[in-house]
Amino acid sequence: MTDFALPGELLHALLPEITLVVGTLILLLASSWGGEASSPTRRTTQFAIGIVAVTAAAVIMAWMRGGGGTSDGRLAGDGFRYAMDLILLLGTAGALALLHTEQGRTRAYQAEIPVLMLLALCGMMLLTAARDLMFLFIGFELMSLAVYVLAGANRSSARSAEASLKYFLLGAFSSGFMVYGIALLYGAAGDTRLAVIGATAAGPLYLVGVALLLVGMAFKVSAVPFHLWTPDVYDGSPAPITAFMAASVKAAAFAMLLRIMTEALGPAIDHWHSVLWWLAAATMVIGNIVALSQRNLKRMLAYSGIAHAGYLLVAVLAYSTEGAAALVFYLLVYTLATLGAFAVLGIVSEGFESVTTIDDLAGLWHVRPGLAIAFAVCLLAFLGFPVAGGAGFFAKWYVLQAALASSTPLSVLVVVLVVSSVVSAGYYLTVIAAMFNQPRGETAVMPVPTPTLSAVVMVASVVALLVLGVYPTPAARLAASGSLGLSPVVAPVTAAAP
Amino acid sequence: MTPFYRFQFYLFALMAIGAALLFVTRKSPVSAALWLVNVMFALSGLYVMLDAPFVAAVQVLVYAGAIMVVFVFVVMLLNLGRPNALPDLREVSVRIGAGLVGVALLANLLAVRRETLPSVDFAPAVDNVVTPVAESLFTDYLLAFELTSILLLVAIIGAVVLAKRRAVA
Amino acid sequence: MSAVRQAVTSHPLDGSIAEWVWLIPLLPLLGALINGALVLWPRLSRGADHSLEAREAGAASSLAGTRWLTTIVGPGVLLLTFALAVAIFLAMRGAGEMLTPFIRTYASWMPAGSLVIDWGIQLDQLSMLMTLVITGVGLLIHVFSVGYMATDGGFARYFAYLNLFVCAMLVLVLGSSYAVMFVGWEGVGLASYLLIGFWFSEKANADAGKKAFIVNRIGDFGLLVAMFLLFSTTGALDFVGAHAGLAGASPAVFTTVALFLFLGCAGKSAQLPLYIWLPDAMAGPTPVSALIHAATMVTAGVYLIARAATVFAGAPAVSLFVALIGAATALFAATIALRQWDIKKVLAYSTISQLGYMFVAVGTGAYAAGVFHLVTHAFFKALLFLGAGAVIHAMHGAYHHSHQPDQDAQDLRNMGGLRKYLPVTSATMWIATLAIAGVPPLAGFFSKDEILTSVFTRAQGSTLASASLLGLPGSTVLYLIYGVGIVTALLTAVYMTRMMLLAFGGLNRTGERASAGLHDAPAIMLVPMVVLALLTLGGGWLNLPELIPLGPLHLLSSWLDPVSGEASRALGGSLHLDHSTELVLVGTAVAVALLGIAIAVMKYRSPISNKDKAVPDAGVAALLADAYRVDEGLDRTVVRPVYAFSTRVLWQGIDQNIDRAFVSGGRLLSRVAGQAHDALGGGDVGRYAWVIALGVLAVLAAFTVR
Amino acid sequence: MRDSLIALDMAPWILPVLVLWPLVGAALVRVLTSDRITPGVIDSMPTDALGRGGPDARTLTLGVLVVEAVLGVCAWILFDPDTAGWQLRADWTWLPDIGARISVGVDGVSLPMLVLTTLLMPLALLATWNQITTRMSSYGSLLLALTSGLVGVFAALDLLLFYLAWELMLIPMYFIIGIWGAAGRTRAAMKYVMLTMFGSLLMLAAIAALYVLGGSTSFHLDDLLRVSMSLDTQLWLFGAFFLAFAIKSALVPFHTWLPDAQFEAPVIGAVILGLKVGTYALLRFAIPLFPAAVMHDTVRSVVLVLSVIAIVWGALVAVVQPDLRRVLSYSSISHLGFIMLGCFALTQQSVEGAVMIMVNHGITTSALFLLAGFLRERSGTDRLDAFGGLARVVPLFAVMLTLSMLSTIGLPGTNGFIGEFLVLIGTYRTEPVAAIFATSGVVFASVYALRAVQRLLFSTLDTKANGGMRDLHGRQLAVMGVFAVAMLWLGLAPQPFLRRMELASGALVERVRGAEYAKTQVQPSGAVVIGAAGPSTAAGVTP
Amino acid sequence: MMLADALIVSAILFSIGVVGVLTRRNAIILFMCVELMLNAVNLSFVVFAKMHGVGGHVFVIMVMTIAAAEAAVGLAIVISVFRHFGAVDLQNLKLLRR
Repeated sequence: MTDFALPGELLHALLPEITLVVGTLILLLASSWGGEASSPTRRTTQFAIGIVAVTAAAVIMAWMRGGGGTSDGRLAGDGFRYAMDLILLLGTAGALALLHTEQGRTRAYQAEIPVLMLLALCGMMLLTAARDLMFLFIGFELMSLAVYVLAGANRSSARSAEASLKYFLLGAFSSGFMVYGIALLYGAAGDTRLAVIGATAAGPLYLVGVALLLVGMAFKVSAVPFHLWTPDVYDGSPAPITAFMAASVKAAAFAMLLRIMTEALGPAIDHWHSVLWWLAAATMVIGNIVALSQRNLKRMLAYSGIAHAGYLLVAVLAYSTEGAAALVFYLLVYTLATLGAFAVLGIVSEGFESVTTIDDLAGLWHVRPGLAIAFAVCLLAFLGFPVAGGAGFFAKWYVLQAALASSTPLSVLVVVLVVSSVVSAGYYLTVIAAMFNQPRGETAVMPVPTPTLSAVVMVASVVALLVLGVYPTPAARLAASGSLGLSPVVAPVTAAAP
Repeated sequence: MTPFYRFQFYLFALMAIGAALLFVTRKSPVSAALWLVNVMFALSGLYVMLDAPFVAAVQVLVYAGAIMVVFVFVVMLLNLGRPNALPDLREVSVRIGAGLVGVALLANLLAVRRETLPSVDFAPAVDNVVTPVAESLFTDYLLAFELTSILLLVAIIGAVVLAKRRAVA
Repeated sequence: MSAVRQAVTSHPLDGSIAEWVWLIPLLPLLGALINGALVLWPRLSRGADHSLEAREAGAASSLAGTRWLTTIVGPGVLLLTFALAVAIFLAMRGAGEMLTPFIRTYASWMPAGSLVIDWGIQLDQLSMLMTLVITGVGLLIHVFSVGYMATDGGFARYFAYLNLFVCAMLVLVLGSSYAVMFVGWEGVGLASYLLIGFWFSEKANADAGKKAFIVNRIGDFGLLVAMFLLFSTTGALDFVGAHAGLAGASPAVFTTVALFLFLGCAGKSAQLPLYIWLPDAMAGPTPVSALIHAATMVTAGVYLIARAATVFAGAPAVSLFVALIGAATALFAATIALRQWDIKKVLAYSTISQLGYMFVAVGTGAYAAGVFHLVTHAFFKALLFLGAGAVIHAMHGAYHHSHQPDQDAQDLRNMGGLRKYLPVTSATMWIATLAIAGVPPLAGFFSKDEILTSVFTRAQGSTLASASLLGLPGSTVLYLIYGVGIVTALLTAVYMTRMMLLAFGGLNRTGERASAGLHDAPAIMLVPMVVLALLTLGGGWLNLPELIPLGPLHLLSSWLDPVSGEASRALGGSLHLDHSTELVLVGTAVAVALLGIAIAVMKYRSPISNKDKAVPDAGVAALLADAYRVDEGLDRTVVRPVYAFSTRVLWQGIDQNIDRAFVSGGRLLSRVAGQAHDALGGGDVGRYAWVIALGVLAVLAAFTVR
Repeated sequence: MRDSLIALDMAPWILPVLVLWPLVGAALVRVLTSDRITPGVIDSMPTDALGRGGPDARTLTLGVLVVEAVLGVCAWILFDPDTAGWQLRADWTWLPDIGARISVGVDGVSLPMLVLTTLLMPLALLATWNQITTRMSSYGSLLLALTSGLVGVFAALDLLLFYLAWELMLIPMYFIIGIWGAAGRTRAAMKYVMLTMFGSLLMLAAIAALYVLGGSTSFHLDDLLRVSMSLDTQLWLFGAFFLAFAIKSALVPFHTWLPDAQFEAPVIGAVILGLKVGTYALLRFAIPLFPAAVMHDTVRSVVLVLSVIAIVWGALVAVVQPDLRRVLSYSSISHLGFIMLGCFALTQQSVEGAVMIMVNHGITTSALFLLAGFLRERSGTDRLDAFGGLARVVPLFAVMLTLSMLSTIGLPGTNGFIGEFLVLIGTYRTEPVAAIFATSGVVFASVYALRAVQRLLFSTLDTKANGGMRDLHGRQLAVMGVFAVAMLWLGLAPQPFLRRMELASGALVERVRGAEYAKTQVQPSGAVVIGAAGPSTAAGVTP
Repeated sequence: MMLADALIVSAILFSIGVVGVLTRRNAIILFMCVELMLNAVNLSFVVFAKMHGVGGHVFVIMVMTIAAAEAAVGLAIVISVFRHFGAVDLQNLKLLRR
């Protein structure tokens, strides 16, 4: 007779997730309790931030306790999971704070939106933990479905609705490919566990499966040529949701990508290495070059995000512990910078019907120096500029180091990375030039006074970036221990990098 | 494996493919949806032949019976019953191109044929087809099962958030 | 200041007054500083005035108050220097034969690895002689200047520059190494630049200064390269060490060093083709022309070749080349001088021509003869310039008082009959004219004759005669040079007499109103002229040939023997002409001089018309009057093309286009990429799906197509 | 003096303080003072942005810089010229995980540059006192941050630290040009930053590669000097370093940003852009790290040819420039050619000469840019054709301009001569042809310098307004006096500098030239073992 | 033999689904094409379950659940879009572009 009870081991392994879900369900009930008249969204959001904090505590506890995986190898309990969880929680908390501000202004969001964000977070946390394609797929869909809805969260906005539909259709389309890939991998290995797949010889089924799986993940991390949705969706979605997508969704997708690559796709490294190489190169180059011509800030940040996906792919390509650590560190910095940037963006885009362009920032420094400086720091962090851009430099540094120290040194890719970074300076600096070098227009709208939570997010991000920019060691240690459990199952073959 | 079995197999296969082709070429959303239902029925037949009667049943009940009904319902709700003034299909050149892409895709996918698959016995195993699924579902994949509840919760909340009529402040 | 490094071996001059030699360049520098301070001080204390007139008035009154100080300090330091130089000279005479130079180093300047360059002074017979000439003639010219510049607003500035020049010139001749000499070399160039452009408000004057500096720099380029080669060959740059280090070096090294050195000399001493700056340099005040552009600075090239005699002795072909260039320059400039109307231009081309003579001398290894001519030329050419200065002073004053400031005070066609108005000037200038023409027993006769004789002697047989230049045997070249020298002597006599006749002979053409104001210069200007006239008269005694035993023979030659005698003999051999040949040569020279004077008298005896009615020159005469139109040609073939190349090609063509390409290329890239990318999707989800599908195909193909 | 400083135990902390003090000062200035807002903007200004009162930002900045200068002089005194290797070292753990250290130290090459920088900054600020009057708090703190970056570049021995300092210079400079610059400032600043970043990011990649090749344990120069690399690797990495430094120092053909940046920048920005950090870094890092690449025939030919082209090109283009500032920029490009030549000729004299030019350039060109600034301050322009005959009106200005220009063209007796002469005489020993072509630069230099002098100072005073122009006075005169003394002092008695450079440049030459022998003995694997002799040789041996 | 054929059928259906996505402009039909793709995948799962055991069946059930959830969300989105645009034709959805 089979024991259908929830095994203790599973409970143990999923303590943070269970904490989160239970909290979320309570919040859901509570939010519908209040009724519509009292506009419970902001309160819900505050509670949601609390839940995130509690979950973070749970994650830290679980990490400190150690060994939280399951014995059947379907759930990981390694540092990578917890480190990524913390980054995701950070991103979500920040996005919630921004939502709080946004709601205070627009009153466009329903109380269920923070709940959906927490549920999406649940899916993301599953992505960092799962070592089974089935769990990964469900987590992936959980996250995706929630985010599709979130993209359309502003029901009064046609742009939001359009973003939602575009994201949904393309997401479903690409996850179709992905699930087909999973099917083929299952067919090749006879099991959905990554470890088993990673121990399978790379036959035709396996290879086609890898290819399709790659496509699905490449879509989510918005790698070229699967990136076209990104600017539209970032543009149309409400700013806090865009921040959420840019920071957390991308981080979760990369966590999934890295885990699958490392644990399951070792046998096919010869095949996917060159493909991913080209994807990374194209992503960096096209993302940055197209961003040059953007005037709409959100679209610009979208392309910038695409380019960053390219940099992160380089870390994945390093295929080493250092690469994993670099990825974690990078995502942490990227999350911070994204939150900071969107915090500012939210404040300055107040009063604009649809889009905020670079021209709207002209002379910002002259009227609101604090906002301008914060935004500049975040942009410089994206750029990877040392000191002034804070930890952004070290993020790039670790990637470079990992790429060069990889068993197949990615010298050419490093050069592509570096050169495309220079291109990226072209648009980051244009924004900075607009803010600092131009006078404030006569008719320009004065930005609203900075709301408390936005200020907290902004200041915290900037300070964290700057401090880590001088002394990155704590974060680097976290990233390093966050990558320990993630050594490649199969030693990378000396693959032919183009 | 009996020839009849084999005949049936290919019959369902051809049915599925044919219905799918008709599905993608129909202009009317409703007829397209119905052809899709047809595909699903054919597939359900194939499932049965592939020793998956439970899945076949779920396919008919959930997929054809529930999901597709929702589709048709929405089509009707949005008053799309008749073909739009604008043709739903894209231009001929796009269609030809898409066909080519489809063929190329298929050619690539058929690389899987290089894999030597084990020959398995196709004698229908009548006994106890649901139990192994259930056991698997509630032991190894228990977590997945639980997660689907959250997934459905998301779907519900999502649908409510998006589709509920509400006076927006 | 104490000597840092003493010579190891003892020297006859140890402990003598020669230990004070460092004061020689420093005294004029002190003068320059004092005068400079006098110029700038009122500006320092009155910086806040806002109107130019107020400021200049204030400065002028302040300057007027300190004018007496300048009058004392300017010539005074020269007097002190000259006195010190004489004292040292006497000490040297008294010390007996001095075979090694007296060298004192005071501080390390540029030590870098094996390179040792010290601030050091080398006192030997050559530098002593040069010092005497510079300080002596310099003193006279300073005194003259006090009168000449009396009414000029830039009185103190003028003396500051002039003192600075003397300082630099003394550093040039006293420096113990090529590097220190180079400091003086460029320093005189700077002073010359400042003095040529002294009246900088006229654009032409400033242009002339600029041109002088730049052309000199072309020469300096050669000098620098010569130094580099010397250092890399010998590891030393001081004269003694470098020359010693050259022993045993390959002929190629000698040739190259000598050639590059000569480039430097040609620039400074206005030899072909770098002479072009000197005529323009006449834009400066006339005493400046006398001191810098006749007596001292322009002879620095001659000094340097004599100084580097060791180098040139090792490169006979280069020596021949030097002589040939010298001869060509002499003839070339003399022809131009024939048709010049500006009194200073005549003298300028004359100077170039005489410098050519000196180069003939040092080129043929007759270093003593070259230096002899240098000295006598310093006397008579300084005199000529001062005379010209007196004339111009008078003309200018006359025109000024008669309110005709637009009349050209330097044009010979405006002069005529000045003998009547300026008797002293006329007399002294005639002495100088006869000297330069080579009429015995004036100084010029002896020095020029010695040059021509030594050329002829060496043509008969010497190292030079047996060397070859561009395939021509050395003796042929030397005979050719001798012939050119004779022709030039004839021309010299012609153009100098012409100038004198036009200026002082015939009827006065200054004009009714102005001529009343013509009068001789004040005593302070005349006294130096008279002293120089005396020197011109007696200068020949410095180096009497055996043929004319009027006193102790070969004083100068034997004085210079420790410096250049060995090199001279190495190039020229020790052949002596017999007396009859020598007599014929002397006779020829004298005859040529007299013939030239006669020709000029014949031609210019009759009065010429005033400038306004003068018929323009035509044909060859016009070409000569325009100085062969070299400046115009250079402007058209070198200067303007270089400017155009810099502007059109390098700057606007390449630099700005690199720039434009960078900026607009970036913009274009971003725009094209943006548009192309939009074309890919353009907001249509269907197209996005297409791109995704194609991407899937590509990725799949990478996995499945082997 | 020196003994008392040593007794104070200053040596170990003087350099870290020199690097950090300006940063502290920047924070102080930013916190204690506020931007003075121009009246036009106040209307649209929220009250909190108007700021507080407090001390004058300029004065405070100057105070910080003066302290920095005093510390710089202390460093100069503490430095022992007769000791080889790094001095005044400080070495602290910074990022233990990757082995980066806060490691600073100076030798005879970096000390003059460092001290020059610390002295130049207060002088430049003083000379441009009234030229920038808006947002002075931001201005002062940016200036101080920039100083910190400059000093850091000269003091850093750890490559990561160096890179940080290197980039730290960039952002303040960007803002100084971009905010306080002239009309075309945004474009010029952008061009400057983009090009510099292009180079420095490639260099970053090369640093990463070098670090990984060295076993990923240390960024310290001494450790990296011991990394053995194949010739190909050296060539690639050297290429990246060289490109970075060539762009930064505006070597032809990467020079076009410089005239624009110096034209658009405020005067003080132009002065700082004139500091030769690029060539310093080349000499400190690129050349010793990759000796085989430096001695590679093709590399040498390319660099030498580029240097000579730069000398001639810069001078020729300077001849036809319409503005004084552009003339000066192009003259810098010409000078840069001499420096490059000296660095790559690699003889004792040429290297010392190159460092001398770097120092001299910092003095002379700064003086000239300040003078150009005075012109603009007085008449709003420095177009050459807007002036004429100024010598009559502003004689002190004229004297300074003439002196500085003469120094620029290397008149003996001024500082300019020393560097050029040493470079050329040293270069001639190994590369005679290049030296001869380079020497021709002295002719062209005189053309552009005298043209500018003549256009400005001489000819007739044709513009009436210029007649009322005010001569140098007070602050400006004092600053210029210091520059004049420095020019003459360095020209007549440069040995305090040369003496300090002697050991360091000798060691450099020996290290690189020594590699030439190793090249003839390529090991079977094709790897060239370099710097195997250990840190003592790397740090410098008495030649 | 038949397993391989079943896989081919799956691939064909999948390709037809993709072609459908590429040729349709109606959001709902586009979504149906995606459903066809999922169905094709399910067929593959069932085939592999025949080889490897019931894991494939579980996966099919999961896919169906997800498809159901997707349908709910997707159709909600479609309705929302319809409210704003009055149509679900993708060519009309071009607010978001440069």
